[in-house]
Amino acid sequence: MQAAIVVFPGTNRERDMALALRRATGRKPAMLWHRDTELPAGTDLVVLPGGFSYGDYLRCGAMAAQSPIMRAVKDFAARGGHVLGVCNGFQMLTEAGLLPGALLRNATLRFLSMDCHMRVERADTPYTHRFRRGQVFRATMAHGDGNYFADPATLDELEAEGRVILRYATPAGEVTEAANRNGSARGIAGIASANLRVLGLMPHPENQVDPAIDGTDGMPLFESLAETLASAA
Amino acid sequence: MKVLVTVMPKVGVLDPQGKAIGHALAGLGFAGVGEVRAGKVIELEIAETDAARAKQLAEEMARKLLANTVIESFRVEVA
Amino acid sequence: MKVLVTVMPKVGVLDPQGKAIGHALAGLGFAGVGEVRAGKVIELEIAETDAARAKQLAEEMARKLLANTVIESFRVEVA
Amino acid sequence: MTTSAPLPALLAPDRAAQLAAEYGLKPDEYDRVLAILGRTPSLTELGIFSVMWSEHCSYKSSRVWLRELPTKAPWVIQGPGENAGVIDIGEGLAAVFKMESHNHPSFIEPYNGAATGVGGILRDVFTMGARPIANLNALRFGMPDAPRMKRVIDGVVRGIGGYGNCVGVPTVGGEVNFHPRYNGNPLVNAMTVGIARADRIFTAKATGIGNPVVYVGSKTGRDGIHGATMASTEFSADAEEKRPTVQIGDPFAEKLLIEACLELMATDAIVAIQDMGAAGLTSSSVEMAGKGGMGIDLVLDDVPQREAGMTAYEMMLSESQERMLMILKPGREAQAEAIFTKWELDFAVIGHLTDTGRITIRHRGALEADIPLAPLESEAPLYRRPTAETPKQPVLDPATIPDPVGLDKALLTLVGSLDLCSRRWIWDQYDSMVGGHTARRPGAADAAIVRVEESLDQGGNRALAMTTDCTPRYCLADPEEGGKQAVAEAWRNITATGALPLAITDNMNFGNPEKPEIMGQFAAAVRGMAAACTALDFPVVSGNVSLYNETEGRSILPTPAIGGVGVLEDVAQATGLALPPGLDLILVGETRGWLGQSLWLREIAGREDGAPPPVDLGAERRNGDAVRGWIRAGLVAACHDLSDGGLLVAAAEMAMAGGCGASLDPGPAALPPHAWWFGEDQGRYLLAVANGAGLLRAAAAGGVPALRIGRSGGEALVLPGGLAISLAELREAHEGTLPALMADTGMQAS
Ligand SMILES: Nc1ncnc2c1ncn2[C@@H]1O[C@H](COP(=O)(O)OP(=O)(O)O)[C@@H](O)[C@H]1O
Ligand SMILES: [Mg+2]
Repeated sequence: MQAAIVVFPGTNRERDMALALRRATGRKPAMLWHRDTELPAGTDLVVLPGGFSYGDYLRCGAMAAQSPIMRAVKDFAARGGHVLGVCNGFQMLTEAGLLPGALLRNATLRFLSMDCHMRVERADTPYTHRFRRGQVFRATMAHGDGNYFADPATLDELEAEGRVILRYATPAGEVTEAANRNGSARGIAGIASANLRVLGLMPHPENQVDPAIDGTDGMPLFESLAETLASAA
Repeated sequence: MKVLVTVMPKVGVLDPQGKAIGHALAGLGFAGVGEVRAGKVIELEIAETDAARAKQLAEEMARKLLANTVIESFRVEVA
Repeated sequence: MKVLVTVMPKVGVLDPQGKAIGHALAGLGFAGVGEVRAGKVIELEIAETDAARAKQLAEEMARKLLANTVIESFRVEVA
Repeated sequence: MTTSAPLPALLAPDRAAQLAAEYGLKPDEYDRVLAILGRTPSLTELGIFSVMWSEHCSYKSSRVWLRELPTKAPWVIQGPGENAGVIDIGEGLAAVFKMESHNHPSFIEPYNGAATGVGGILRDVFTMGARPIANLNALRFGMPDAPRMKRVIDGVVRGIGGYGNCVGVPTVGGEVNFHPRYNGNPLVNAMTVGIARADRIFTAKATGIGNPVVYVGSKTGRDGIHGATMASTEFSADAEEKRPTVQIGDPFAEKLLIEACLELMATDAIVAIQDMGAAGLTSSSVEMAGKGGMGIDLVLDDVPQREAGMTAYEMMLSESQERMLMILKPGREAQAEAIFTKWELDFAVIGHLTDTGRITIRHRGALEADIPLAPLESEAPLYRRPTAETPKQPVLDPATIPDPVGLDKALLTLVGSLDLCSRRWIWDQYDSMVGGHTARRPGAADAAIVRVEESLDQGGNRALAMTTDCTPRYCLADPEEGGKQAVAEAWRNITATGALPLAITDNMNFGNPEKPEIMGQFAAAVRGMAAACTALDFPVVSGNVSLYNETEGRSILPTPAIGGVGVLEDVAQATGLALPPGLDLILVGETRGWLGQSLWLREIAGREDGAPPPVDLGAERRNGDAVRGWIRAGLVAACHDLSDGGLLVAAAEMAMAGGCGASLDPGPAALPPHAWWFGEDQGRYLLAVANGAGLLRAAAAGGVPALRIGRSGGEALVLPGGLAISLAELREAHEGTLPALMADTGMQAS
C-alpha cells in the first residue's frame, strides 16, 4: 500500500495517522504538502487527516478544500482512487464536494472530546471488511463541528444507496439520541461515495491502534484498507 | 471600497447557536423574543471603485469560499 | 419586528479569522483584497412594534449577551 | 556624563518623574534610572525600565526567597533561568517544561486570557527546541454563584480548549479548586511539557558581533500595552484608537510558528532564540543581548506592524502574541526566511548584535533609546521585604468532632462537592488524545501518561507522567506545611502510576508582597517546598511568580501550584486507578484520622480550621519508593494516592473509574469512623492487588505501614456494617455537579 497523508497549515493529527498506517502496513506513508499539485506516482490511498486546517476559521475545512493539492485529490477520486477523510478531513471532503452534506456546529455548542462508539452499517467496503456488520467499536472523538447535516432527500438517497457506513451507537449497538453527542442527522458518523472508495468520518480510529496506549478498536479499519489495497496492487 | 458579505444559515438548516441564544435571552428575562438566527458577516476592503463590480467580485468570493451554499445563503452590500 | 445585531471585533483588536480569510482569498487569486474583518450577525424577531423601542431592547441584549464589549463592538439595525 | 553620541528625545524632567510613577517605578527606582543613564530618559527608555523592573519581569520581591529552592540533580540539564527547565529522561532525550500564570487577563477576558496563557507557555517550551507533547493546567475559581464567575469558568475552560485543541497539543491533566477567596481573582496557571534531543537544546544567549536579529511570527499591534500610555499627552489622537487592547490568541498562527521554528531548529542556522512574552520585544531583546554580554541595535521600521502609526514606545511594549526573536548565524537569513514564508508567517531582520553592551533603538531615522544593558539587569531592584509568620493553628482531636450525618451521606455529599466532583465537564472540552500517545487521560490515573514518540521511533517505549497539585486551604493554615504538601502530592501522584518523579516547575500565586503576612506566606511556602524537593530528590527546574492577586484588599489563598514530571521506562507499566473485581484493597501509609483542614470538616461539619495534615517526608519517600517498586514488579492492578477527602473518597473514585464496587472492613476501634474514612493524613496510597497477604509481607519487610481494608467486587461500596452505596448513586452525585452548574452557559458564540 502506498499511502499519502496531506498536511495543511493547521493540520495536527497527521502523525497519529502515520502511526496507524505504519502499524497496519509496516510502511511509512508519504507526507504531502497542501501546495503540492500532484500525488506521488503509485499512490493508492490519500488521507486527509484531522486538525484545524487554517485554524478552522470561517468554516472547518473550507479553506483547505480550495488548496492546490485538492485538485489532484479530486482527480484521483474520479479515477477510482481511495480517499479517507477523518474529522477535519471529512469536513474538507464535504466542502470540496467529494461527499454530500455538511458538518455543522455540535448541537451542544461545545467541543466534544471523548470516547464514542460506532456501529458498522456495512462490512463489505474497502474500509470495513475486517469488521462484522453490526459490530460496534470505540474511537476517540474530538471536534467542535461534527454535526452531520444533509437535506432529507440527500439523506434518503445515502441510506438507499447504502452509503451510511458508520453510525453513533451505544456500546450495545443501539442508535440512540444519547449516543449521538454532536447531534448528527440520523446518527451518521461516516459516509462513503457511491463507489465506496471515498470515506469520511468524524471520530479518530487512528488513536486506537496500540494496546499500550488506548486499545486496538480502530485497527480493523486500517487492516481492511491495507488488505484491500494489497490485493488491488 | 468596503463590502459586507452576510452569511446566514439557510431556512431548514439547523441553527443550534441561534436557538441557544434565544434560550439565553429568555433566561435573562427578555420577553417576546421569537426566532433567532445566528450568522456571520465578513467586511472586506476591495481595491475597486465601481460599486457594481465590487459587488460582483464579493459575490464570487462568497460562492467560492465565504459561504457554503449547501447550508448557507448570503447577501452582499457595498458600503 | 425583525432586528439585526452585528458584532465586530473592535478596531485594534486582533482578528485572526479575518486575517486567515484575507490570506485564503489572496490564495484563490482574488487580487486587491485589503483588510478583512470577520464578525457575527444575529437576527432576532422581537414582539415589539415600535422601532425605537425594538432598537433599545436589542442594544440591551447586545450589551448583556450578544457582544463581548471588552473586545467587540456592535451595531443594531431594525429591519 | 558627557557624550558626543546623539541623544534620543528626552522627556522634560518633571514629566519623566510623573510618568515613572504612573508606570509603577518607585521614586528610588527612578533615581537609579537617572543614575544609569546620566540624564533623563526618553519615553521609550522609561517604558523599557518600567517593564524590565516590574515585579513580573524582575522578580524583585521573590528572588531572594526563590534562591532557597533546590535546583540541581544529575538529571537536570537546565534549571531555572532559561525559558523552561530541561531534564534528561534517558535515551538521549530531554523533557522541557514550565508553568505560567495568566490570572489577571483571564479575569478581564476569560476566553482570550486563558487562551493566550496557553499560547505563552507553549512558546516558552518550543523556544528551547522541544516539540510540545502535553498541556496541563491548575485552575482556581471563586464560587459559581459569585458575580460573573460562571462566565469566567466557562470562558477559561473554552479558552484553554480552544487554544490547545487547535495547536494539536493534548491537554492531559490539571486541577481545579473553588473558594470564595478567588471570587475577585481566579487563577489560571498553564503548563506545557515538550520533548527535545538532550544535545539539541536552544537557549536565549545571543553571541556573534554583527549577527542578525530576526523577528518571526505574527505582526505587532497595540495589544496589551501598559495602560498608563493613555494618560500620556504624547498621544493626542483619537483616544479610543490608542486604548490598550486585550490580547487575542491566534492558535493557528501558533501552530504554524511551532512547525516553522522546529523546522529551522533542525538546521544549524540559529544562534539564540527567545519568545516575545510579557513586555514583548523589550524583554526578549534585552534578555538575549544581556545573557550573551552583547549589545543590540534595533531598527523598528522593519518590525512587521498590524496597525498604522505605531510609535517606538508602543512597539517595544506591545504584547502581541505568537512572535519570536532569534539571532541567526551570518548569511542564514534567506534559508530561514524561506521556511517562515512557507508557513505563511512574517519574517524580518530588525537589527544586529554589537559589542557596545548597549541597546539602541531607532525608528523613522531618530534614536529612540540608548541604554547600557549591564546595569539594567544588575541594578534592577531587589527587595527583602518584611515577613510575618502565619500563626499556627491547633491540632484538632478527632474525638472532639462529632459526625453529624453518617458515613454514607458524607461520602455522597463529598464526591459531589465542588472540590471533589468529577471534572469531566472540563476535560471533555479538551482534546486529550491528539498525538496518539496519551496512555492515561484525565480521570484515568493520578498523573497523565504520554508516550514519547521519539522513544518509539528509536525502539523504546518511554513515557512521561505529569501532574499539577496544590492544596491552598492547607497553605493558608500553614504555608510551610502546605508548600511541602503540594510538592509531596505531585511526587505521590507520579509515583502512583509507577513512574519515577524527576523534577517540578512551580507557579507561586500570592497576594500583595508589600504586606508582611503575605510575604511571610511566600517565604514559608518556599521553605516547605525546598524541604520536600530535597527529601524527595525532586528539584525545581522552572517556575513563575504571580503576586498582587488581591481584590479590595483581600488576597487569594496562598497557592504555590506545583507541576511535576516523571518518567516510565515502559509505557505498558503505567498503572491507573480503575478498580478491577476480585482483588484485595491495601492501604499503605499511616492513618491517624487527621481532620484539621480536611474537606470533610469543611463540607460536612461546616468548619475551615485546625492545623493541616503534616507531611513526614521520610515516610513519604519510604512509602512511595515501596509502592513504585511493587508497581514495577507487576504486583499492583490499580493504585490511587489519598488526598482530598481521604480513604473513602479514594475508594469511591477507584470504584467509579473501574465500574466495580468493594466491601470494606472496619477501621481501628481507637478512631472515630469518620476520622478513619475521611481524615487526610499524608503519604498514603490505596492499592488493588491479587495477593494481599504477599504484599503485606513485603510491606512489613520494608518497614512500610500497610493494612488490608477490603476486597473489590460487586456494584456498590459496602461499608462496614453492611450499609451499601451503589455505584449508580455515587456516579450521579459525582458526575452531576458541574454539568448542572454550567448548564446555562452554552450560548457563547465562540
Ligand atoms: N483543569 C483540568 N483540566 C484537565 N484535567 C483535569 C483538570 N482538573 C482536574 N483534572 C483531572 O481530573 C482528575 C482528578 O483531579 P484531582 O482531583 O486534582 O486529582 P488528584 O487529587 O488525584 O491529584 C485528574 O486526572 C486530573 O488530571
Ligand atoms: Mg491533585
